[in-house]
Parts: sequence; C-alpha cells; structure tokens
Amino acid sequence: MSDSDHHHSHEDGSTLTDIQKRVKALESILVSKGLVERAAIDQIIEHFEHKVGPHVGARVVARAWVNPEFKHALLKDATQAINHQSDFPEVGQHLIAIENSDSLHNVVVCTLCSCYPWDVLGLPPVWYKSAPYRSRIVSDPRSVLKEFGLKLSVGKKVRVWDSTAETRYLVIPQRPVGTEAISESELAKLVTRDSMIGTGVASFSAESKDHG
Amino acid sequence: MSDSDHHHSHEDGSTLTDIQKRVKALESILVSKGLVERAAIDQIIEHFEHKVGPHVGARVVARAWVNPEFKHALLKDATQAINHQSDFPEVGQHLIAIENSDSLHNVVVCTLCSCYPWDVLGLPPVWYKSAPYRSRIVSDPRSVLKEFGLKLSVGKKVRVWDSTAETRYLVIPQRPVGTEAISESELAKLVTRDSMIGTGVASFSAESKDHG
Amino acid sequence: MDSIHDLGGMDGFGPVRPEHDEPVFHEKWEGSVLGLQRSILYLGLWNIDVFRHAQERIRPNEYLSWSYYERWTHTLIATALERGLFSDEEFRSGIADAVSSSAPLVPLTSRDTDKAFVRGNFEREGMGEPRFCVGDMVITKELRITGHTRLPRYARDKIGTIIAIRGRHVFPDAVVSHGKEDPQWLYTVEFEGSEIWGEAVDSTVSNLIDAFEPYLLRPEYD
Amino acid sequence: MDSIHDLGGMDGFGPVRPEHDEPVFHEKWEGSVLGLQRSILYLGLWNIDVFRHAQERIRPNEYLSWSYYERWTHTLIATALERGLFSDEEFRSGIADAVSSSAPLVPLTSRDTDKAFVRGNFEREGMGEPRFCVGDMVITKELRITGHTRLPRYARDKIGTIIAIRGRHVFPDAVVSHGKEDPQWLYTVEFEGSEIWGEAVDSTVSNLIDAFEPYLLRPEYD
Repeated sequence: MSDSDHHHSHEDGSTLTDIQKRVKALESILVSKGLVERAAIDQIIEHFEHKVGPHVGARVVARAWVNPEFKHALLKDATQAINHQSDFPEVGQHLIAIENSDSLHNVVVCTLCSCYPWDVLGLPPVWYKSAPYRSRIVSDPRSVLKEFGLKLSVGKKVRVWDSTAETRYLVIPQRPVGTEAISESELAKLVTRDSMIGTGVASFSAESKDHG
Repeated sequence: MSDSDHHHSHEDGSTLTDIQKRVKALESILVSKGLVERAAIDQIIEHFEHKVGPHVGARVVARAWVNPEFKHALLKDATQAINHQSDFPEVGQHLIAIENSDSLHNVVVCTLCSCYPWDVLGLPPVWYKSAPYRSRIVSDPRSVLKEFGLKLSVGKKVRVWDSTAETRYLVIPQRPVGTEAISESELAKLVTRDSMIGTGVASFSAESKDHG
Repeated sequence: MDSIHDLGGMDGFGPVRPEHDEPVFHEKWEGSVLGLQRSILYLGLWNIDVFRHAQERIRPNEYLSWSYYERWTHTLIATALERGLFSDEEFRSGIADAVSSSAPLVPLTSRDTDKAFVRGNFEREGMGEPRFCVGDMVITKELRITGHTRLPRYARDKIGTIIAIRGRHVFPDAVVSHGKEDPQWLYTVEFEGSEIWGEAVDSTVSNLIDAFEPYLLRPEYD
Repeated sequence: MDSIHDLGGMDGFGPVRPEHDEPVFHEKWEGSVLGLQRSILYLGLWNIDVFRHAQERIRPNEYLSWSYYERWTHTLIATALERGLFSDEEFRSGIADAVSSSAPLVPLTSRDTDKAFVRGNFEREGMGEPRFCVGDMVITKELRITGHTRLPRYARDKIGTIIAIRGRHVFPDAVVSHGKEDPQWLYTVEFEGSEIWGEAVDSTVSNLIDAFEPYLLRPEYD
C-alpha cells in the first residue's frame, strides 16, 4: 500500500475509498475461511461504542472519593478492587491506579504504541495515539499540559508514566473542593476522561452544582 | 505545501509539475527583485555538472599514493596541501584526509543533514543523503558496507566519521596491489567516488591493466 | 528495532490537538478494523507483541502519514499473509481455497465475544525470585536489537530507581524473536527527568517506565 | 531540536540503494534549486546553520516523503518569507513591489560565481585556549534544546576521547538561537561503538563526531 492508494480512489466508479475496500476484502476472506464471524465483529463495535468508555472509570474514581476502604484497595490492586465490586464490569489484570495529590500530578502515555486502559476508559482518543502527544509529553509535560488548559503550580511534582508493558494506568484525579455534599453518582459526572489520563483535572463549579 | 501538492498537478493544463512551478516562482521573484542573476545560476549548475566531481578527489588520492611528501602534507592539513599544488582547484578550509590501512577502514556520513566534501567530490549521491544510509551506517557499518559489496575482514577496525560541523572528510583508500608501474593519472582512474566516502575501495585487475 | 514508533523525546510534530466531543469511531470501517483485530488475535496464531512489532516495521513515512486504523489495516493484512492465515490469491479473490491447509482454528463467535473484551493476562507463575528490590538503583541497558523491544530509546543507559515489582510477565522481546514466552520479572522504574533530558526539564519532572529484568543492570556490579 | 533529521541509529528505512551511473541532477529544476540556494546564501542574510535549522522544522512525514531538493525548495521559500526577503504577495504574483524596503543587498553575478564555490570558512581567531587536550576523556552532555544543535542524539551522555582539536569555529547553536557567532573550540571525539550501541555492535567499530566545547563535560569534574 503506497501513498497513492489514499489519494486516487474512486477510479473504478465505486463509492468506497481504498481503505474501505481493503478492510472489506480482509473481512470477506476471513469470513469466507470461517475464521471470523460477522456478528461477533458487530458485537465488538457495539461494545466499544456503547458499553465501555470513560463513564466506567469515572464511577471507579467517584467510589474511591467517597469510600476510603475501596480507595485503599484500589491503590493496592486496582484490578482486584474493581472486580470485587459487583456493580462494575470485569477488568483485566494489572490495572494500576495512581493518585494525584496537592504535591503530585500523574500523567500517562504510551510512547511506543498506544497502550491505554480500555477496560475502564474505552478506546483512546486520537490525540493520545498521535505523534505530538507521544513525543512531547515525556520530555516537556508542563507545556503539553498547558495546551490542554492545565497549568500546574510551579513546585508540583509531575510523574510521566510510559505504559511500556502490559500494565495499565488509571489516574485518580483529586476530588474537587466543595463537593462534600454530592452523591457518588453525581461525583462520577465530574470525572472526565482527560482527568483519568492526567491531561485534565476533575472540576466543580457552583453552576454545575445548580444543575446537578 | 502538503502531500497533495505533489499528487494533483496539471489541473491548470500546464505541463509543469507543482515542484517545478514553485522553483520557477522562487526564481522569478528573486530575479525580479534583483537579488539573483539567472546567468549566475546557470554558471553554478555548469560548475557542479562539469567542473567539480569525484575526479578532483581521485587526482588528490593518486598523488598521495605516488608522492609521500604530498601525502604527509595532505594528512596534516588537506586544505593547505591541495591549495599548495598549482594544478588542483582551490578547496575550502578544514578538509581532513583520513587514511585507510590494512588494519583500519574509514567511512564518512552526515547523520544530521548531508555534509559532504563538495570541493573534491562534487555533489553527494542520493543514497548518501537518504534515510537508510544516514540512519544505519553509524550503528551497523559492516552490514551497510556489505550492501555496497564491501566485505571487511573480521578484525579490521572501522571508524565511522559523522560530519557534524564544518569540517569535511575525504577518505584516502588503500592503493591497490599490483599498481607499482602505473602512472599517477592512470591511478586516478582507479579511485572511485565510493572509495573516497568509504563505501568502496580502489581496485585494480589485470583486465583494467590491459586497457590502461 | 528503533523505528519511528519510538517517539518519546522527538521534536517537530507540532502541538497536541484534542478534538471536542470526539466520536468513538470517525468512520464505520474503523470499527470493522477493531473487530477484525480482536477476532484475529482470538485465533491465537500470534499475540499482541507480534502485532505491535508488525506496526514497527511500517516504513517511517507511512507510519507518520497513515491514521491509526490505516496502520492497523495494513498490519493485519501483512501479518495474516506472512503467517499464512490466507494466501495472496485468496485475499485478492475473496474466496477461500477449497482445501484449507491451516490448523483447525476456533473463531470468535457472537456467543463468546465477552472473552475478547477482558484484557489478556500476561503474568506467568514460576520459580525464582526477582533480582531487584523496591528502592534499588538500576541502570538501563544501551540496548539496540533488530527485533522487538519495549525499552524506549529515551530511557536507555540511564540511572533510575525501582519503585514497584509487577510480577513475572511474558517477555515481548522473546515472543517476537523466537516465539517463546520466556517470562521475566517486570519492574516500574523511576528516573529523574534531568537524568533523561538534561537541563531541558525542570527538577519536578520524573519519568517512569515498566522495564523487564533483562533491560536492567546493577550499577558497578554488571 | 531533535526532529526527524537526527537519523543516526534509527531503524526501519530499509536497505541503502545506490544508483548506477547516477546523474548530477535527476531533473533540471534540481539544478535551479541548487543555484538559487547558493545565490541566496551569498546575500548574507542568513547562513548555512539557519538553512539547516529550517530543514529540521519540516514536519517529519514531509521530511521523509520529500526528495532532497524538494526539501530545499520548501526551506528556501519558507525562510525567504520568514526573513522578509520577499512578501507572500510578491511570491504569488512574481512581481517585486515598486518600493522595496529591504537593505541594499549585493547579488551573486556571473562575474563572481567563483566566490560561491569555495566553502565558507567558519573558523574564528580569538583569545583563549581550548579546555581539552588530545587524549582527554570527555562526556557528551544530555543536551535537549528547542533550537538548533549539532550534537546527535546517539552521541549524547556518552564517554569518548578527544582525538583532534579543529580550531575555534562559529557555534551553530548560537547563530540560530540569537544570531551571534559566539565561536567555540571544536574537537573530534571518538567513542567505542559499544559505548553508544551496547552489545549490538562489534568491538572493532568506533564512532566519531565533531563536537563543540559546550557539548562536552570533563568526567567527575563538571
């Protein structure tokens, strides 16, 4: 496949682009050989479109905020802690929770490919898989975080975790101030995807309280 | 300038490619502003097409082979040594001659761009400026040299010179055996461009002797 | 191999561009590619390390020009052809040969897709103790191999500290080079940012990687 | 900056492909680009270091996809626009503004092209002695800067030996970052191949670079 494949499509009158044709061809031969079932593929798509996603991780974080015992277990072994809760979906081994504090900010990357805690965050966003993020977050985290609108205080320690093996990292952002009276399920709504990667923080404003 | 510039030319009916148009546009505005003279450009092209080239370096190497005093001076300060000879073209400062021997092979690269001793070798070949050569010759010189058909003996020392500053390196290949009776100008014909970069050696066969 | 995939510390790619309200898939075929990748890995002919290594072998200009799922598509087809999952002719025609010579493989069906959703466990029980303890200083090797490795260039030949032992895991370098799991102890190693980036980074930054035991040396002993 | 131009030690680009009987130029426009580059440098508005740094800022996928003279063309136009040699409007129209605001520049003419053929001399006389002697052991810095540098990544944080002192030369890092020549002593440093590439390289190989004094530290003293 060369560059030109992407630029000169539609020459045969088909409305499919070259990449679409290649994916279709791959699927066809695998189905024809009985190696892949179309219904299974549809279920996988359905799973990633509607079942997993940052809402899973957000519920985990919210519970950690309100339940010190769960948080303790989560920081010890996130996989076990989550799988012991009956109302969370099962997650794979070696999920590791890392906690932000007043003195420490954590941020996660995979410089070598695009490792990401799919179980709890769903599929990674395009920027997480992109060269700009993978190249710069390790050497210049403060500038990159600034581009996300996150300005860390000068003395704060920054740990950049590169997911180079089959361990997966979930950042536990700090609980926003002023949320003492808020329920666990409402707290989960404050936990953004980026806050669990470390490129954002969980935040709370009077306005969001009014609407909650 | 994006990729598509290169792929979608000729849409205006012109027979020029996009890159040709851009070069023409650059030349036009510079000439129009009186900053560049077309005749000077033509002379520069003429110079690199017909005046400088590996034949210059080859003559330097051949003289070093037959004239020990010149060789001594060349290895001490190649620029001075060459500029002191009335029949060589003038070369710039900081040309450095490095000599191959039975125990040492030298090879030259510019990993950061394409620095090359233009004065004595002319313009560098495409492969010298290419990513495969620049990336691999420093870390795996023996394999790369093998691709050039050059198999070095196992114990031979290999020095890989990366032209990272304004110094320029000219390899003095070993004089082939059996060339004792050959004149300096005939010897120069045995000195290839690659032998002066270090990706080749000067060689001599009975056959070439017959023709010489 | 140290190809373009090893991006940590490179400059020149411009700013990160987050997309507001990014959809899970930007085009329908991207979902199909994901489904195909999961289904193919389920067959067990090769693992995630082999898939990653195939990505590393994409030519650098294509690696940078293609989108993520374009890279996946390319890699899935190339690896399937390489490993004989189907032939060139079968791929072109879309029709399976009458006589299939491949080993009996159990495809992923819609009854058991759940199995494909929980991440595989790469930890392996075994004899032996980890060589390093939490708190130990280690030096990462200057490791240049033609095969696959998970030690990024930026973290080589650097002094760091073990902050956690993660168990004994399948060693990706071994899986790719000779198909064996050869499990190794896995550690999280922390480096001062200045150890890696020199004066370019402020003293509050540290970098952490997960490093397999063969990547690590004991200072002054090895 | 450590962009894609810093290729030493990267894998994945495939074999070197020498071309038999390669012509000096493959297409006529390539010669024009070379002539234009020489003519523009002759104007003295910027030097070769600035031109190199402009190449480094080409986006990596374009750097790898474009040919050498395509990169030059791009860089010449971009730098000329950046430095105000002509305006966007002038470039598009091909017509110089009636009133030119640029400083009086002396163009290279066919009478004196010889001057453009001898390489410029970047050595600068000056006070002071070199800090290192031939035979000294040195450590290269772990140098990561956002501007221009001529210390390749593969040769950073490595122990080597000074084998030659090359004089006091214009410092490229300074020229690009603040337009001053700031001359520095230049040394040729030799490294054992294993110091740089670990066990991947046999013991007969050594790597040499030309390194400016600010790139070098004295072991255990600095």
